Amino acid sequence: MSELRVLWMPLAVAGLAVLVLLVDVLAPPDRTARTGRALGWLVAAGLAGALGASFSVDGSGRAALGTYDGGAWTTFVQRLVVGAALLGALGALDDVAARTPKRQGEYWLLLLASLLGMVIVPGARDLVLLVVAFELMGIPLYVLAAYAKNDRTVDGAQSRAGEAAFKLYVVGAASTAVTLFGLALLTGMAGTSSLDGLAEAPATPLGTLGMLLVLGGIGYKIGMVPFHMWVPDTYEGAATPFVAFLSVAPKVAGLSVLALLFVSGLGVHRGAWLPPLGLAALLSMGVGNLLALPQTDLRRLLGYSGIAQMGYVLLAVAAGDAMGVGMTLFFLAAYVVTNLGAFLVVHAASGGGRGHGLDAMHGLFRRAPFLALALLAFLLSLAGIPFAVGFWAKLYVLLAAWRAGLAGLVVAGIVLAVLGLFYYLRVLQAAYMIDEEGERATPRASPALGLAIALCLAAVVGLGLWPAPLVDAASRASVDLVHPSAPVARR
Amino acid sequence: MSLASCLLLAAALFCVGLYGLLARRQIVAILLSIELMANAANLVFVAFGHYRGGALGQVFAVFSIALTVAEVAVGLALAMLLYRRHGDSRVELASEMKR
Amino acid sequence: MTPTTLALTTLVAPASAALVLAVVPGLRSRGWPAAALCILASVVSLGAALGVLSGCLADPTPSVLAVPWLRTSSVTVAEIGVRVDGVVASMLSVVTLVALSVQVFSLGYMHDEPRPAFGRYFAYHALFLLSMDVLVVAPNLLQLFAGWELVGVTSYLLIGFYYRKPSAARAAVKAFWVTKFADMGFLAGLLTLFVASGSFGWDAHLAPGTATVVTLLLFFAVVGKSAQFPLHVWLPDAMEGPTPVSALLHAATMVAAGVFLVVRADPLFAQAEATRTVMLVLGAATALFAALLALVQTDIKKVLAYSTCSQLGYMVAALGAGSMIGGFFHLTTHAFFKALLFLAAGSAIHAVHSNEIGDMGGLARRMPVTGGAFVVGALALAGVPGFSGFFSKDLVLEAVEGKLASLPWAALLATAFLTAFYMGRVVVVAFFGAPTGEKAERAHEPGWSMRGPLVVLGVLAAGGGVFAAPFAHLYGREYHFEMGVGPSLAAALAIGGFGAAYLVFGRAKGAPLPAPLALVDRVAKTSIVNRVYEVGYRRVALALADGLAWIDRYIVDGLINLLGYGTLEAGARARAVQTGLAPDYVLAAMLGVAGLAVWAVLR
Amino acid sequence: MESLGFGILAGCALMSAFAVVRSANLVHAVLWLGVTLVATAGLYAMLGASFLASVQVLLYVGGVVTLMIFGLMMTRRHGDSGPQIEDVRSAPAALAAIILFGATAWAVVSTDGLDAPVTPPPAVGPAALGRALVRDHVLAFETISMLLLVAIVGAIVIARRKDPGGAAAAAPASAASVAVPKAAE
Amino acid sequence: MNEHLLSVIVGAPAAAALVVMLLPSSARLGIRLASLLGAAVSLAGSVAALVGYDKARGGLQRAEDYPLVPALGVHLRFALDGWGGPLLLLTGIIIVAGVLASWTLGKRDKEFFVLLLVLVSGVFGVFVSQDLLVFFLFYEIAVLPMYLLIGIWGASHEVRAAGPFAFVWKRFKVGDKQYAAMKLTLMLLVGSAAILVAIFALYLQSGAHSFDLGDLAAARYPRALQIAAFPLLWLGFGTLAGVFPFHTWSPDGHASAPTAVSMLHAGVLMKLGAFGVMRVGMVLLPEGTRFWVPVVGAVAAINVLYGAFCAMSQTDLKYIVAYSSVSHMGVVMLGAATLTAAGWNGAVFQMVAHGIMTGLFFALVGLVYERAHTRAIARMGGFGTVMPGVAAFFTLACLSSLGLPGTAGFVSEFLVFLGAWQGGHLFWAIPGILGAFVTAIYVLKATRAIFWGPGPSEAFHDLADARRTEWGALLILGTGLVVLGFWPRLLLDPIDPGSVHHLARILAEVAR
Repeated sequence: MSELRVLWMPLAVAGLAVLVLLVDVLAPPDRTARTGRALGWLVAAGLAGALGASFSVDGSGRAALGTYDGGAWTTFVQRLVVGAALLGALGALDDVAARTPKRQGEYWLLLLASLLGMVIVPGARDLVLLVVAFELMGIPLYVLAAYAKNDRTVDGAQSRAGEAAFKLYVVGAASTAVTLFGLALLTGMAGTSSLDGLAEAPATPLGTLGMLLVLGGIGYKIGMVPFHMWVPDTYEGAATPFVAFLSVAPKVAGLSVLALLFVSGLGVHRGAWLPPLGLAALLSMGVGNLLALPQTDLRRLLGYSGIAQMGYVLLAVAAGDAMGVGMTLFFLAAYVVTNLGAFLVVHAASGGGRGHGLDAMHGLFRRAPFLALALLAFLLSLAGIPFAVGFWAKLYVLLAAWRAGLAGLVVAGIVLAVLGLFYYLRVLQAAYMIDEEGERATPRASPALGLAIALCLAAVVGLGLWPAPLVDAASRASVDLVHPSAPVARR
Repeated sequence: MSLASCLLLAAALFCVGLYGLLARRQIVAILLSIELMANAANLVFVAFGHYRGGALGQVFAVFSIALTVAEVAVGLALAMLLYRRHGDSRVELASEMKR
Repeated sequence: MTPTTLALTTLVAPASAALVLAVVPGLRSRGWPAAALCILASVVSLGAALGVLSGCLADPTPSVLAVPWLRTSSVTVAEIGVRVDGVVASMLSVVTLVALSVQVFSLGYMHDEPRPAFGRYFAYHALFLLSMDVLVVAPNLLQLFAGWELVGVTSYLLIGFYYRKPSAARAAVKAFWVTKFADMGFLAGLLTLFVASGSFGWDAHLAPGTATVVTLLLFFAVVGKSAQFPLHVWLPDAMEGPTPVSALLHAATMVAAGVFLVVRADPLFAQAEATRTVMLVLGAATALFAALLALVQTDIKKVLAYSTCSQLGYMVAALGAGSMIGGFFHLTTHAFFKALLFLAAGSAIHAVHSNEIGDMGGLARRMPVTGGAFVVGALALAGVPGFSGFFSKDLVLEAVEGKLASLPWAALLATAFLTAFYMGRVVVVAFFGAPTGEKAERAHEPGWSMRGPLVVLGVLAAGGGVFAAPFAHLYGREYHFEMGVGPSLAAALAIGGFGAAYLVFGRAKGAPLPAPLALVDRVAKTSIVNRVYEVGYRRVALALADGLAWIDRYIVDGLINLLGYGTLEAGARARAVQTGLAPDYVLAAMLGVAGLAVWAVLR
Repeated sequence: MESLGFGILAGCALMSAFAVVRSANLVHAVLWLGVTLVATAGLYAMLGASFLASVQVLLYVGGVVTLMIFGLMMTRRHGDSGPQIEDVRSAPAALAAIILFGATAWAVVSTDGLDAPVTPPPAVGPAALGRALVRDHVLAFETISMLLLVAIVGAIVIARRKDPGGAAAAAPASAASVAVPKAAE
Repeated sequence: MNEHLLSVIVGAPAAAALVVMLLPSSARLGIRLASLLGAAVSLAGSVAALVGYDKARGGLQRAEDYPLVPALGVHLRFALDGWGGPLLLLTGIIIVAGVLASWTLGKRDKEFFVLLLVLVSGVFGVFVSQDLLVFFLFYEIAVLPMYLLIGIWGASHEVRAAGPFAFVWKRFKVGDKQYAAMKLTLMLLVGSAAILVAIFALYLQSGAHSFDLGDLAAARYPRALQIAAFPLLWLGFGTLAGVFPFHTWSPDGHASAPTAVSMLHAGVLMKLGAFGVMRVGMVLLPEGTRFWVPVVGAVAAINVLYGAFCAMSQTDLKYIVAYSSVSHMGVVMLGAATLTAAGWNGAVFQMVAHGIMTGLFFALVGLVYERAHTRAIARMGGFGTVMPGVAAFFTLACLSSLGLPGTAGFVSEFLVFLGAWQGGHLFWAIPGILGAFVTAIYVLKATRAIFWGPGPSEAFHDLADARRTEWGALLILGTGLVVLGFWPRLLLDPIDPGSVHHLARILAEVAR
């Protein structure tokens, strides 16, 4: 029984997936977009319930022969991904209902399956489980990326969702192969697949090679340079509400794997992984910010900005201590609400059917003041402006990194952040300063989408004003994973 | 035959697959290359399992095979999708989004 | 009332008038009430000033009432307040008296102005009186500087009173610029003084070098304010203001502030012989130079303006020679007769609507009071024996005599002759002879508001010599007059000058210049000093400004823009990497993997 | 004997792998992949993983290769025989492959004690493997079942030609309902 | 209420912003009144804080402490030192005047007032923050709304492409309001980046696990760190203070900004920069200060003269005022660099004096621009006839800017020069004095060109003098200038203990 208690979150998600499948199969086939939306609401309600329950259910302890651990760390990450899924579901709800009114179950099943992978990942204490869960997370995303494959835009262009999915897929499949090869070397040399055992294995060239290959594999999922190139294309081609989810949840899971594997498991070999990770972080910040500058499609812009954001959070991971992990979690929490919100606003604002270019934002302040306000908050948060949660996120990450001796990277990050401001402000410029009177339609966010955006907005502003509770929670979660007094090998 | 020779063979297979992955332009060919790479990884699992003992190597290989199969299924579906869209399955056709 | 209270009254009265005019809406624009208020304030000030004077004559002990004004590190750096002593009492009386006369005169002179302008005019006057009083009663040099600057501003406002007239606007700004330029010296002097002595008082004992520096810096300000060569250029232009303003500021009181400063800071100047020598030379030179320029002017106000420069040169020379009382007494008499001359000239101008002496002629007959006043003023200015100017000039000459091989003395004597000559010219051409135009023929005496001040000032200009003894008393000196060689010579030159003027111009129509003077005229017309400033402003300052602004816009800002441009360009160029081809993406990833592998084995 | 067998199988696997990535005909490439997989299965058997070897042959050669050929047929036009190897990218591809191989080989060589136990430990039989799969790694096992389900559903979703009942045109616009201003009409 | 006075001051505009946000856009009067109320509460609070400051006791007073992120030692710590009161008062005056000056704004006024109030909350926050991180937070809040304020409500103008970098002009629409807004924001944010780096270095080096300014000041930093960190803080904050050559955002930004924004930005925000340099840079890093102060002073002297000369050459009214701000902020930095009590008093006093003066300037320029629809002074002339009130106040502002005794400008410039002279820095003081003269040249030139002379021509038919609320703005500011000029001790008495308090540490270091 206690096993089930520990495993309650994966079980809940799996159960929800099954429930959705059943409802979809059993419900009468003549559904319209309107009635069909109920399924989406069911998913959202279920996720909300799970999220709420996570605050009262104590899932701590080991399960499944020690391959799964449900402590504070796991719960924290689970809350993040479930929250992201909830917001993503609310955002996608109408889109899905409109696109495939009769087959909505598929979308939700795939989403929930991916989520199932994500909720298992932080709890996994065994590499087999970890890699399987990680793939469970990944494969549905390929499918979901292609979900809008039959769309046609107003000007008749065919959907690019297929291309988006393919780019996601081909880099992903290659990375999976690399990951597997690396894992084979790593576990082979360590003789065990348990994370605790990895920490005790001595360093060998082959083991180190395996470890770094795994790093590359995970780097793909979080869009770390040079594994990032799918990001802008996929973000541009896939359905925006899905991209909102794609841009945050897998990154949370990916970074939690990094923390699990590298900080907690392989922390003692920090000397081996720190330099490439640091370099990747630097490159991510640089490439992401620099290439975002000339973008005119909002989704590409946010894609590149997301690459840069990953660069920042990698700094905290690179710190390699409890504080770094805690700040990673805080950053991720902030990133989830901010980036998801930003994508949802882009989605809602482009409702006039004029695409996702910067010009789709023109006059937004007049056409949809609420969306404009939300966009302002999200972009400022991404830029790291005070009293939006993104500021604290960036601050903590940089602070943790500097504390761990990465001052040079921190300075580079701070300088590059200014570039970021430029392109975020350009979006604001389009939304607030440029206006062609009466030309565009008024986008009106549907209730679900509006609710999702409002929730994100509330979180961005609320946590920006009062970040202390989240900082404390993140710190507790990190301590659960990495004991602050644990001997961490410094370079 | 030794662990080292198995590993070298696996590395060679992996790298041949890598070459194919990068150099081929047909989507199905790319999938084949990925299969090669995964296969190389499996060989490493099994080799370590054989020389170091324990079921882990084979377990991992089983899971790995399953993962790969699942991936290939999705990959082939994507290939078909792109073929329908472009009337061909060369990867460079799927390059409408860039820069 | 104690002397300090009385002195304070001289501040409070015009200050209240100015404040009321500033804050009560509509009062100023009604005109007459404003004028009445200001004149009332001036009357009160004059009364208070006379009270101070009488108090000081009875008991010349200085008394001070001051409060801390600036505090730093909990130490008072500067105080403001009032100080009453002989110097203050005498200067205060002169200032308030002249100011009141001018204001009363203005009632008539300005009555054609629109009412708001009329009110504004008197508000400026109240402000001016306040500033001047602040300067005079200052207990330290800092407050004196404050007043000094404030009179500069009111002067600017009054010169620019006809602000719609471009020449007036230019003149006002020029006056401000030139005096402000000189004031940098004052400020620097003050700072040096404070750093050297720890206070802004004028009774500090300084090291000889410091004293020279401080006094030279202060004197630089005097050169500007008192229109000494080469910073005299603003004064003739300042005649663009209404004539009573010229009388008040640019003849009688404000320009004398420089002289007052030197008198006030005499303890400092006494420590700096070098500065005094400079003053002596510069004063004498200015006196002669300005007198020459006055010779060739045809604008009656310009003549008087250059004459003012010249007379200020006298005063400065006297101070340079170390004679405070000489400088100050000449200041006093000059205030009376120059104010008289200007007001009389104003009356004449008012009558004929022209400044040119050629347009006047025979005015004495049609305007006896004005003519009489002007003649009295001219005689006093020329230093004809018996008139006030004679006594004050005598004091100056006496002080200068023998200094620097008597060259300054000679220059001043020559100036005395020239003074008489050009004043004679004006008197002969403008007030005697035949009327030269219709307007001159129809000219008539102005109203009593204008005649009254003429009479009062005329009396003072004629008989001001009697003040010599009491003023000397106030300064703690004795005054004896002896008709020695010097005074006789000066008297002779003055009378000779008038005679020569009558001979040259008495018969001529208009005011043709004799041949030697034509040369002076040509030199004056080139206005070489003005040209130098013009070049300095346009070719140096403005060019420098334009150059710097260009650099700022196109180099400094350009570099910053270039940085942004470079970044954006780099971003745009780097986009090419994102080819859109999935194999390239994989290639990048796999090169990354290869890199990781290399790092793993090479580490 | 053992080394000879290994050598033959290894040679087979490598040669066929090269053939996979170099053959101009895709059908041949798929078949060559089958050869590689079978050779690898042989190696598994030599490495004491006979169960795995059979899985390999059945699943891969029977499943994947068939799947591949099927896919190939679905995505090929008649007379499609353009160059299969991209010339431009061939060099960097080889470079990456060689670097990676060099690094891995170097790591293998420089890792001490790879072959420390001279006599291999007893082979893991199907029973032990089964226990490990459904006991030690039960959670992973359950997870991968979900994974396979999702993959099937996903493949169907992607490959399906039409989404029944879906708004075919301008679908993304529908999420946010559009209120067209009257003036625009 | 009384023990939370500082929170009230900081919070009132933010609360008003919230209220305005909730009001419908059609409630124009309500929006204005709510804004004015918020501003007025802050102003009243500022006056109360200034009056209630115990000058004899000095030091920090009215301390408030709310934990924000206790885990990292970040606290919302408010307290008033001697400088805070006057600067709060300045901010209060300017915002009230700014709201009044924007009364007739006719475009998207709800957003405008919200941003304006948020911004001013940030400014208040900076002046009372005793926690370095919170200081920085408020600093950013004060800087950022400017982007929208300028970009939306600003005005564009032409700038000819020339010089060696003319090709850059093709990319950037130099002179465009959005360009100006972007340049301003980015340059200031680069500055912020430098500040943040320094903050990290100080925080982690101090080991105090606290951002409290007192704690940070108590820590001893190694000399090398001080020397490295000081320029970061100096240039970081200095960018906002218009330190050469990082001042170029200022002319374009101020010229493009709408009236109230120029008033606030030049009037108050630039002071944040100088305040930051002094309060953070100099006080926390005495050794670094000692090392760098010759450079700081020299650059400040350059600022004064360079800004003045640049102003002299401008033909656009707003550019003149903007460059004059650059010049006058040089005086502040000059005072700071003297490291004397007189100089620091002068610097802080100059912040207030220049704030009010330039606020008045921009208010007037806004009035003129609104009526004349041009800012090119060459086209103006004779406006004094039609708008005598504006002319009078403009003259007053000019006189203060050239340091006329009896106006606030004199007191500050005099103290600064005195400090420089006392410190023996003639090479700074003489350019400073010269700068005041050059100021006289350009301000009077401008006054003459705009208000004097014949005219106005037919083109300017709708010129009119100030109207109801505009009078309010002008009167508040003008009175401030004169009152402070005549009785500077109103502010100097609290400023002095503040300066002495902060200087003590540096001087001890310098003496060492």
